[in-house]
Amino acid sequence: MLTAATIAILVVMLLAIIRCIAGPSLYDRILAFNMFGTKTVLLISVLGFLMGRPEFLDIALVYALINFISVIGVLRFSDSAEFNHQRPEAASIKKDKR
Amino acid sequence: MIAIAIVRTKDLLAVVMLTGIYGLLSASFFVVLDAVDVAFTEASVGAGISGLLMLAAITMTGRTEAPKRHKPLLALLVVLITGGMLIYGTLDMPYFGSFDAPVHQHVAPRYINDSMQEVGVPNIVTSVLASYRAFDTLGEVAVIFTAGIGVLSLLALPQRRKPYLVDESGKEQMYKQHIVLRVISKALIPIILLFALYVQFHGDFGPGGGFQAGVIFAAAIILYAMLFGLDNAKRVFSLSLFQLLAAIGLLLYASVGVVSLFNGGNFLDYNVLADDPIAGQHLGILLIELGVGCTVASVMIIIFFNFAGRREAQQNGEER
Amino acid sequence: MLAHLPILQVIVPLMAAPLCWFLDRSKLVWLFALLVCGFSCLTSIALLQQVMSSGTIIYQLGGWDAPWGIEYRIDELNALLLLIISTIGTIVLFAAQTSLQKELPKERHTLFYSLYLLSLTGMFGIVATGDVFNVFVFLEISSLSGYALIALGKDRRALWAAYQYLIMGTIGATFILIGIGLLYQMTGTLNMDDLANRLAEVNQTRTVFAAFAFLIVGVCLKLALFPLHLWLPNAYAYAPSIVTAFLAATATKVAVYLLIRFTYTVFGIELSFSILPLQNLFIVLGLVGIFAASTAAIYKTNVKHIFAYSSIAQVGYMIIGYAINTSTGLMATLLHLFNHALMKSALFLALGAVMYRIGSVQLSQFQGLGRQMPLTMAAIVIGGLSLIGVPLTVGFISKWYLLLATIEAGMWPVAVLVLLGSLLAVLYIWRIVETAYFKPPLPGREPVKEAPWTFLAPIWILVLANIYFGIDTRLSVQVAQAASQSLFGINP
Amino acid sequence: MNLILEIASGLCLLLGSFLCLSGGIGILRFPDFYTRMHAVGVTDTLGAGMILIGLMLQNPQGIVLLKLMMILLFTLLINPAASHALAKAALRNNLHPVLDESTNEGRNKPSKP
Amino acid sequence: MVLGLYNYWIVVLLMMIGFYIVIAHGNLIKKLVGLTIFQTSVFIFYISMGNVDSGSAPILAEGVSRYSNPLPHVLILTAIVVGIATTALGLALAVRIKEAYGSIEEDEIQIQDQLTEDNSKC
Repeated sequence: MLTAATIAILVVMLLAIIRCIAGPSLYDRILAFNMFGTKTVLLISVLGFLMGRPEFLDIALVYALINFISVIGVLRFSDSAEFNHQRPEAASIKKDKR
Repeated sequence: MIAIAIVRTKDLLAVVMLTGIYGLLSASFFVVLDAVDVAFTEASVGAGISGLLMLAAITMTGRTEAPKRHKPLLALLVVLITGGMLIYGTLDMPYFGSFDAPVHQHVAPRYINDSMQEVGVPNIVTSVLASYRAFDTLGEVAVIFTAGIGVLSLLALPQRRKPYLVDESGKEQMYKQHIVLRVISKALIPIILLFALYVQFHGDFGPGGGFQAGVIFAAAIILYAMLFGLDNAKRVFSLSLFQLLAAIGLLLYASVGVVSLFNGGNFLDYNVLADDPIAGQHLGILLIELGVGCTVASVMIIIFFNFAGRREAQQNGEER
Repeated sequence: MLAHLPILQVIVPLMAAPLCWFLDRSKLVWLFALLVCGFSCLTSIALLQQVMSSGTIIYQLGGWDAPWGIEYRIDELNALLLLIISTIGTIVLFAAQTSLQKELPKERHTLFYSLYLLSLTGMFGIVATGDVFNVFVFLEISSLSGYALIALGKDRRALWAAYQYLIMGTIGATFILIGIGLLYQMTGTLNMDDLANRLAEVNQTRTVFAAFAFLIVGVCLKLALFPLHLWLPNAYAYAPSIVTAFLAATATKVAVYLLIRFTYTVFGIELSFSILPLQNLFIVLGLVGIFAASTAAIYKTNVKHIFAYSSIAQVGYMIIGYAINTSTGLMATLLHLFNHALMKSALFLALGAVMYRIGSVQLSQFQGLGRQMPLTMAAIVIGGLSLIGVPLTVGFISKWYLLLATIEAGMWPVAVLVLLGSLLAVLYIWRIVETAYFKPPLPGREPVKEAPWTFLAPIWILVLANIYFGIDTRLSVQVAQAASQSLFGINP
Repeated sequence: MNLILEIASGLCLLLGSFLCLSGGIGILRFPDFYTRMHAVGVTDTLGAGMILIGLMLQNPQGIVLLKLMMILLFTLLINPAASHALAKAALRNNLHPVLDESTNEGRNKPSKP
Repeated sequence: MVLGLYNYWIVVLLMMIGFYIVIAHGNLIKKLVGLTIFQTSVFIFYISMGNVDSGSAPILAEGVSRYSNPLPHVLILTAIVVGIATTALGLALAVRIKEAYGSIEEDEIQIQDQLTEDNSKC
């Protein structure tokens, strides 16, 4: 059962990677990245059980946190990058709304 | 694995995200190969911190890469030679995973068999890291410290004048959009900090230790800084405090060594720290892990704050 | 406490670096750093004496036996290197305070001194250790601080130079890491002495050859051996003058040390020279390096560039001496290490003095300086003569031994080429002398004063050492001889 | 008792795997960002939750259970928040959902990949 | 026999990719990314070296008799730290270069440098 879960997760990870590489917009990529992170967390926890040493869940925990932080990071920084460097027109629209 | 590495396209932001994935992937690879401590570190560093730093740098340097103008034939040649050399070298290697390889026969068995008696810590990686090869780790802390100073000397801004009043309102607007995130993070940050402490002190028994704990700690504070603004973060955790902490961490580590010198042992010989060698080892490992954690966390924070501070200064400069 | 000298050598500057942050005032930090350097200088002298009288010192860190723990192993070679580095470090630092005032904003001074001390630590660590992985760690300390120090230069090209250096240096370090990994794979140990013993069994395998190749290429990247030298000239030219003087005199020396250590001690002479065609390769590379770099130096207009290229050429001499693979040849290399450190630090410090006064080191700016800064220019001239290898200077001694070694080994063409290479040095030195002494001062420039004494004192200490060791060769030759003989396993 | 636990955990794992897989296919096959987000939502919460619960049933004791609960809590807290922020950011940057293929073709220009 | 080494070959391939990015690409950040990949592949190489068939993670536990080699893990922990330090410093340099030159492409910087060089000559 655990093996089946592992394989399923691995396949999903692969799909997520494809989306991350192909993803037409930036946000698709972030989405895929986020999903990939969650799947890694799952993979690690399942693997821990598979290898019979479930105390390694610490790593999974760290992954979950790090994943969250990096998604937030990407969002925050991509925001400012979009606004201030790449797309002046978007920035001006924003100002008008204010 | 390979597929990702190859497809690194021109958009640097995507590249950075792919790097993050690459980090996660190689970390899971490390787990498969039984290297839990390494996986721990690689996850927090490869996927977390280095990605964040790269992002921070990219926002300052622009996102797109210019197309190449010259044909990199020479580079290809060099790379092929190197790769060929390595393949050539691998031919005589012992097979992957075989138990008879010299690697597993010469030095390592003592670590595995005797470290419990000699050091008294179940996590062999910790005992090797912090006791047998403690000096390497001291060097590692010094490297991190050097990087901190280096970044500081490159990016530090002259004394901050009064905060820019004009931007405050704009910033507020920006942060309001993240209200959900802010609430969630407020709940999460204490847990993360607690978890970092757990990792710090649990390193003797499970994967973890000073370095990983330091990175997690730093990540929590970076999260705070990202969501609540750098100025707020600086108000809570001042930069000079971290400078102090970084220095103290390194000093703590080194002075453990010096104390053992004065107690009549060699440098970093923990046996002489207490009456009982095992107790001495425990004390020594605890102290130096603390030193490592201190330095790593504060240097990471220093580096990030400097990047982010630089960025804000740039943006303010541009808007005027 | 005497038994702990090896570790004190490394640990004192390491601990001093963070302490710098607690001292606020620039001058205070300088004094403190100077004190620390002076202390490590004394330590290294004491170490050298100990080694010369009682043989190799072994110090086990953490109290663990050698292949399990890390050990420090100091023999004549290490002790000599430690002495060179600490002495040069101290003398150069003496001038730092004055020079930095002009070249660095005030708030960066403390950081500068911390970085300087860390760089020193890294080099001591590389030289003193007997563990290959420890070498890598300390190599990174010294190079990271090196990048940061170079990037402190005023010119924006300093940044670019530092970046290039970072990329090249990291590739080099990673190569070394690969090499160490391959070695570890074949032997299961990281201790140099242990490695040497265990490599004997497996030294015919391809893995060991690959490891050898990676280590050598990695070290040569750091060494700036001819085809891999591209990072060096700019890095030296745009770094702050003090940094240039310090790095030029020490960084490449440490790399040469690593090369010697790896080939002679770890891999053993037999593997390094008789099985692989290393000897011819290195001699050719060394010669090409001498000629290409000297020719490039002739056409440069920035004096720092000139001397940087000359450094590459000098590395060529060292490599030739090393590749001859005789005791005399190695001795010549070691002598040249010592001597080159003396002359290059003197030269770059003198350039620092010029920089301090006129704010530029373009050759055209040197016009008339011979009269206006007589002492500084005299130092440059003597240093230059030493580079050429005129009798009564140190340069002569090492060239002399190098020639002896080539002739001993029956390599006449090499000897002739080495001499010709020295002639090229005459050309570029002459250009500086000509501009400084025989051209009128630049019109419209305020007459320049002589450099302040904080510059002159260290410069002239180095210059006098240049001459002293050129006349009285007993000390340096004795040590170099002992070191090279111990590497070849000959008991004196 | 043990057998029941075993079966339950197996079922949970299988269900979780299935949900993950369907979500994975979804993220590839769905036409635009917002629908993909739905797919991700399914895998991230329900799929992950199911797998984690399955694991919990495998070893229901002590610190392991605690850690698994923590992970579950984190995923449940973090993922919706992240998706929310993501959707908001995407909308702000003029990435509109595809409502009808034929009429809205021009509007779904990716905002500069 | 070849199969026994497959792991190393994957590593070598990764290494080559990373190294290629470092040498061939002109963008400074990209170079650093390449450097990270290069280093990570070396890490994987070390770790796979320390792996033992049917071994377990080197944390002493009851009922486990065969552990992987802990030494490479320790070395790589150190090396990862060194790697992040280098990356951070390199990024800082890249940022400063961007400020000073207005570009992070290798060619453009070299052209600009050439110009300054020429100016100072005249």
